Amino acid sequence: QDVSACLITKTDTNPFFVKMKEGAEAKAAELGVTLKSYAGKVDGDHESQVAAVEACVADGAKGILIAASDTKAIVDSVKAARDAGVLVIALDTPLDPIDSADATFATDNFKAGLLIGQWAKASLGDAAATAKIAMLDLSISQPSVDVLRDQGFLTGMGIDTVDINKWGDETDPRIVGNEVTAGNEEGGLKAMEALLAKDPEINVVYTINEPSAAGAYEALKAAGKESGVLIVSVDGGCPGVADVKDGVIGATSQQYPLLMASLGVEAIAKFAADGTKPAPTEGKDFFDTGVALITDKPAEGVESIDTAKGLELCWG
Amino acid sequence: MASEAKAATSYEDGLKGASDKVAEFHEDTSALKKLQHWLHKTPSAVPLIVLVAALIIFGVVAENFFKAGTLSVILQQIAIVGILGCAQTIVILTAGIDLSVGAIAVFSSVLMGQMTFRYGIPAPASIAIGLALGTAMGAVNGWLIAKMKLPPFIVTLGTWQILLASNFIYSANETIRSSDIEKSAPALRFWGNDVVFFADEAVKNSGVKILYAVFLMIVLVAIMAYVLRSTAWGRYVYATGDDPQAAELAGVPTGKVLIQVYALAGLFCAIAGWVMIGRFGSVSPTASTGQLGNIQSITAVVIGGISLFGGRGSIVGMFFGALIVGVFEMGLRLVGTDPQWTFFLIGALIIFAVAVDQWIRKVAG
Amino acid sequence: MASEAKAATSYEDGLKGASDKVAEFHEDTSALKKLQHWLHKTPSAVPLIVLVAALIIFGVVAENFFKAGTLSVILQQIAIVGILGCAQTIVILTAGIDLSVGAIAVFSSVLMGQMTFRYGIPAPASIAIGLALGTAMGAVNGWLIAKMKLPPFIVTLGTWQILLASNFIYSANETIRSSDIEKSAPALRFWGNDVVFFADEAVKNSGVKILYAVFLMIVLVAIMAYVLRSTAWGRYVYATGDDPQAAELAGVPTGKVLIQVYALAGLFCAIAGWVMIGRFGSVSPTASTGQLGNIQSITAVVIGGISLFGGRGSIVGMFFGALIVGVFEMGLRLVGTDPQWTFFLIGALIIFAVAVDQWIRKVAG
Amino acid sequence: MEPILKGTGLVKRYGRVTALDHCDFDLYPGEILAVIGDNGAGKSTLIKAISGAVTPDEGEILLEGKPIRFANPIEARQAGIETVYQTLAMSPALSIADNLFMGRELRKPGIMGSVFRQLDRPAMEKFAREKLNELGLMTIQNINQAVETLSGGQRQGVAVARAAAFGSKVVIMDEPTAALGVKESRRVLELIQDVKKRGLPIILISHNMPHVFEVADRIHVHRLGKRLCVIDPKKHTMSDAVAYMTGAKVPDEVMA
Amino acid sequence: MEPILKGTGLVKRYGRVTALDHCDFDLYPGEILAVIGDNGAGKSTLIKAISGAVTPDEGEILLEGKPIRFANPIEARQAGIETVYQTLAMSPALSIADNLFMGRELRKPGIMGSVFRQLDRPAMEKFAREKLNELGLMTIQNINQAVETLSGGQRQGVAVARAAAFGSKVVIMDEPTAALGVKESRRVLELIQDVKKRGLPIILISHNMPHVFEVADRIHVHRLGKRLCVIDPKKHTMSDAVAYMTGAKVPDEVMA
Ligand SMILES: Nc1ncnc2c1ncn2[C@@H]1O[C@H](COP(=O)(O)OP(=O)(O)OP(=O)(O)O)[C@@H](O)[C@H]1O
Ligand SMILES: Nc1ncnc2c1ncn2[C@@H]1O[C@H](COP(=O)(O)OP(=O)(O)OP(=O)(O)O)[C@@H](O)[C@H]1O
Ligand SMILES: [Mg+2]
Ligand SMILES: [Mg+2]
Repeated sequence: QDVSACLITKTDTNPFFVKMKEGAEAKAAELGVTLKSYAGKVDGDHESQVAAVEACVADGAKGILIAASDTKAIVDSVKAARDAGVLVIALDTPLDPIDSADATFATDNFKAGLLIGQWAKASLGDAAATAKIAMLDLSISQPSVDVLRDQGFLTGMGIDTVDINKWGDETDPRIVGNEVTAGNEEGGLKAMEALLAKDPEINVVYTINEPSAAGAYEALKAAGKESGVLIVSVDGGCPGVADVKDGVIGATSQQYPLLMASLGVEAIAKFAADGTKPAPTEGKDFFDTGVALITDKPAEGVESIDTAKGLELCWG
Repeated sequence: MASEAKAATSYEDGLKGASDKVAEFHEDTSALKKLQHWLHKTPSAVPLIVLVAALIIFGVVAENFFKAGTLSVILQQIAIVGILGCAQTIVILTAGIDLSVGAIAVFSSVLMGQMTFRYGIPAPASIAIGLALGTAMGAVNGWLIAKMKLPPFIVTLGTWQILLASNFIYSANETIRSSDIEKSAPALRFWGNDVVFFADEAVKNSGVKILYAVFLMIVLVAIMAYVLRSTAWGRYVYATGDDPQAAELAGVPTGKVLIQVYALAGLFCAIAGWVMIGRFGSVSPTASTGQLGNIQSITAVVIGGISLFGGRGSIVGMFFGALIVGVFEMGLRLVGTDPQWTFFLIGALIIFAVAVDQWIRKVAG
Repeated sequence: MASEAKAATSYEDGLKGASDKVAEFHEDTSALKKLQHWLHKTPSAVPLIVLVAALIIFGVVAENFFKAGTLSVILQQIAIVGILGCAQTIVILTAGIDLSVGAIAVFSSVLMGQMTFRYGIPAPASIAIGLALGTAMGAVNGWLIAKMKLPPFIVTLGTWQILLASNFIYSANETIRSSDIEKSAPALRFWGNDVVFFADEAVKNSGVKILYAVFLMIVLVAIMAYVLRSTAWGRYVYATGDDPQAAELAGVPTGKVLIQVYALAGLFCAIAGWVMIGRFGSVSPTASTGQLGNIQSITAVVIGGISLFGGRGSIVGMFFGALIVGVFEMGLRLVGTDPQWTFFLIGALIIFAVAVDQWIRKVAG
Repeated sequence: MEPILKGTGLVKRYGRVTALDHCDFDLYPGEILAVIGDNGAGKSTLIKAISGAVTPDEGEILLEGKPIRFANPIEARQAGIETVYQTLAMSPALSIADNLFMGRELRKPGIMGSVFRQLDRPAMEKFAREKLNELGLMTIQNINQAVETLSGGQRQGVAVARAAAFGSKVVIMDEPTAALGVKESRRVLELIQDVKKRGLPIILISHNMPHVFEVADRIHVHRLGKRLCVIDPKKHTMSDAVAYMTGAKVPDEVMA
Repeated sequence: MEPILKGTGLVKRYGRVTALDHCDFDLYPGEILAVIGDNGAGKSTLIKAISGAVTPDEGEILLEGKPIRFANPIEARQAGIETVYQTLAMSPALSIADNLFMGRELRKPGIMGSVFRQLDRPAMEKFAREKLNELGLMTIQNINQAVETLSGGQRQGVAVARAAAFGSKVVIMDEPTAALGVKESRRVLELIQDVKKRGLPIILISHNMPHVFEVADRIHVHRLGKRLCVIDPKKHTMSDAVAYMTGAKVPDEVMA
């Protein structure tokens, strides 16, 4: 009998979610599930996601996989969907409260940031105390992934985050400035140029994702500063890992969107077949698909894998 | 001299016995001509036709489309755009444009929420404050446009950015949770209540739910249709958009009208902000209406056959325009189109709908 | 009868000896009046004044601002907006608007990249194809506007969505990496090369780098300034924007002019797309220019004093407008404002710059 | 007799052009004052300054002896000065009736009007039809036609009808018959005389000398931005007037 | 003699209004043909149909015996038909010189003109000044003034100068003197006669009977969307003409 499922991602221009969709589609084809995908239009767009949930319910979907743009704001419509008998699985980001969804297959974005922060701190050694840090964030609307990665990084660096629910309020003099990048090369480049004009001595660059890291690198290269600067990032896409290998990026935290997606599709297929709901990872209230730090220059005290392994695991 | 003047116009004697009848031209009264004339006279007819066509097509193509539940979901999905569209319509009728509608809506909803939760003001008072502040934001737009004579596109481009940034700064990007609102300020969620039709008592969740928000949208459209058509103020709005200099010389207080229009638009946006709380349950400063509300409402307005040059079109057309977009989006979702393709097709729809409108008008012309 | 007619106009005898002199009105030639007149005559003067003021203010407020390096970074940051602004200027001079400029630019850059890397076409040929396709996209806009008589806002709103969606679908959201381009298609990155001035041989990375892209932008602005001022075609562009019906009756082939304008705008956008590759190193379908290029270029145009109603303004003003935005963004960053506050202040700047423009014109009027 | 409307030393500059150059001006109660002058002499600018459409840079305007300063045409209208502008000032997309009543719409009696502010369209249409009939604008078929569908002359007729119907102190007409046919012009002249009979003074700008001499009580000759002289149509010939306004002759007396 | 321009059975409907109702029309070489009629009779529509500004719904137009169908005014101009429209057709923000040469700009000689396509502004300005002087539009101070800064009459003068200067087969003028002063009107009439001397036929729409009777060779009386009759100004009085066009009298002969 015909099982239909929905995948709702934050946007469908970010390669992370594009690949998540591809993974889900592959799995769905394998299991004979009809998958329809939806997405928000801009970063932080939960309204399109609400509309998508409503459409899925109207369409009689068995399950919904959702990577929520606003983890609190989506809760009501998720509840409505569950009331209508649809299995809702949060992907990538847990909802708030986390039990709003039937299950969560997520990655820990805070931890992803934390890892690169710790790595940067360890790599710098004593210089960490006098580092000059550029923060290349996502967007001024500060969606949760943006905040978690940023604040995780700062925590890993040992910098006071002031309000952990917000980036940009830090007062540590090591931070040269925050700029938004929209998570693409263009934004990364322009933001880096501006921060370099502000302080040419920058030697650590945090980036929200790998495309913005690539852009930041171009700006550093143009300024002739590419060699002395540590760039750290999050995502673990294949081009990103290749950039780590080429020395463009120092370290990146790899996440596993394909895994989340295929696990999600499997769970829905199972639910449709016998009504069982997936269980969370032991000791956590969600199923953690894991984060791994990828670097070819491992730092003491921070667990990491090298780029060869990273390229095996990367998601597109 | 006057006598000389008389002589110079003596040929006017020929006027004696001049015809006094209204010229009677031959009139073509075939059914086709009558239809064309009606289409010409009724600016909202074309979007209505497109809407019906879209309904039929999706009804055939997408299963699950012609269900009462689906149709009611479409209505609730366009409720906010429809209300923002009321704001956009009156602004565009004055040959203006308001890029800040979405930002005002989101900021107002954040203000209502924060008034209640940060300062502990009772919800109804917070709502009143939010509505007043939204109106004030619109009035500032209007003042800059009417008194400083700045182009509406620029003014609202600026206030859009200003309000959106203020919204993020003020709210600290904090979403107020649905459960908190439910508990302590249900008034904020008023428009999220629903009326259930055709419910089968025995079955849970049966029947068709219509949100209060949907009724509100329809009532607002109806009121504005009346105001624009049947009151002097409505005529002023059209005259101001049509030819502002002429209107001013003819005695329309165009400056005052513009300020009123933008302030009223601000009020509608604030109402939309209130409705957003009801519809989404929570108060989220990152709501995409802040970024996209302007384009969405403009799309509804233009698909509805209202001229961006001002002075022509009807608000009922805007309502159909919003419905067309809603039907398309829902239809494409049900067909299972990829989001990028949906985006593509909505783009094509915009051009197509306006082209059909132009074509019918030309044939009817 | 004719004799009767003669009699009726006999009073015209009074004309004998009528003055043949040009009326000589009293002229106020004070320095102030002359300045006002000059301001009035030179639409790009006001943005120039605002620009100089902004430079001075930030020079005082922000350290590191008045360094050659910072200023050259400002120039390179506005290179793309400046080229898109050329496209936007000619379109807005015809009383149109082009929301698709950014989408055409990004899609063209993706096409150039994919031609080279997916199909193995030599880079120069890929570039030529990309430029031709960009021009074609613009021409389609122009055709819909000129021949189908659809409003430019709608057409380009539609093609914006269509092209952006096509861009994502066609590229499968795949970025072409900078290192690949460097290796096998350096022609794509041509505009990213730079000329170094004042280099101190001994010190690495000393001197001021100016990107080829910056020169290209300046040359394009200069050419278009000449074309708009000193050729018949330039006059047609102004006349079409000023009063299209009058222009048509007066013998301007407005339809042809519109198609040419949008096609040329498409070409400029494609050039901007090529420049983007050089500037960003990589080819990315998600570049923000696709979403924001329209608003950014419109902002430059209006801060530059070009009327959105068409027919008035100069492209040099657009150039200053782009510079003002660039100077503000950089200056605010150096002063250390939070991105949210920068967003806020740019919004305020837009309104302020246009208000100053209006005010000076009014005083000068 | 005191002038009902008086201007002294009016100056209006447009950039480098001085369209009004210390111009004086008087209108007496109940009279028809014609203003004649070359193209570009500044006649329209003069009446725009009086009717609030432009603000003079210098000079003073007195209505019934009291200094006035209109910020916009609405204030002038509220003070009872009704104007037909050369550019006609009509909203093309609105109907004839809407245009006639622009700014002083009639509302339905009773609650529909007072609370719901509903327009009384039937009454407005009836009134509009009457006024247009008075002008003999018989080729207008439909009072709800949009003004943009009217011929040039028909539009002019609507504008004249509006001013004549609503003026209460002064009626100003800037070339009201310029686009009108023989029949329609004659009706406008009759209308002007009707208005005068109602006791209202009229300012009439016209290039049609026979018409001016036929209806005017006094003729203000405008030249190079100022009043050159005022002549009495009964004492001067049209030929004289033409000679004065074109500079062919210099008047020896200054006032009529 | 064959008519140079001939229309038969022309029909143009605007929605429910039939502005041209099976109208016929002839213009003979070298003549001045006046078209007179009530406001809204369809005169402007007739000449718009001839000059390509509107496309007639039915009927045929022949230029020098060959059927023509202009899609737009540019084609008509290329065929040598130059028109002064009642709405003047000028770009307000552009200068007088730019407007005069719109669509047929002069380019600099040599490489600047052929390759860089630079306009020859000095030549254009000189020519423009000459043409305006011929019309006696002396109150225009600056040929580079924007048209929007001109008075109504001055604009009309510029439009007339343009048509007279560039017409090569037929010149059409829709109420060219409506906004003009006595002096300027006289100049336009002289100009019309000059154009006629150059051998060009002219169509003149005017409500000014003395002027029409003074210059016209034949008078086309338009009524209710069609040609009522053509009269000879030497054989008919102005009073007759007025009577025919207003429907006060019915003409007994049909052609002049
Ligand atoms: N907005 C304006 N900007 C600049 N100059 C103007 C403007 N309006 C009028 N002028 C100039 O002022 C002078 C007087 O113009 P005005 O319209 O008052 O003349 P007029 O006497 O009414 O002429 P006409 O009989 O042709 O209507 C003219 O030289 C005209 O060029
Ligand atoms: N665009 C239009 N739409 C609808 N009706 C129109 C349009 N243009 C003209 N008409 C109608 O066509 C008829 C003829 O108009 P036209 O302008 O040809 O008259 P005319 O003889 O030139 O009058 P006038 O002497 O006043 O200029 C009028 O009844 C007018 O209302
Ligand atoms: Mg005038
Ligand atoms: Mg006419």
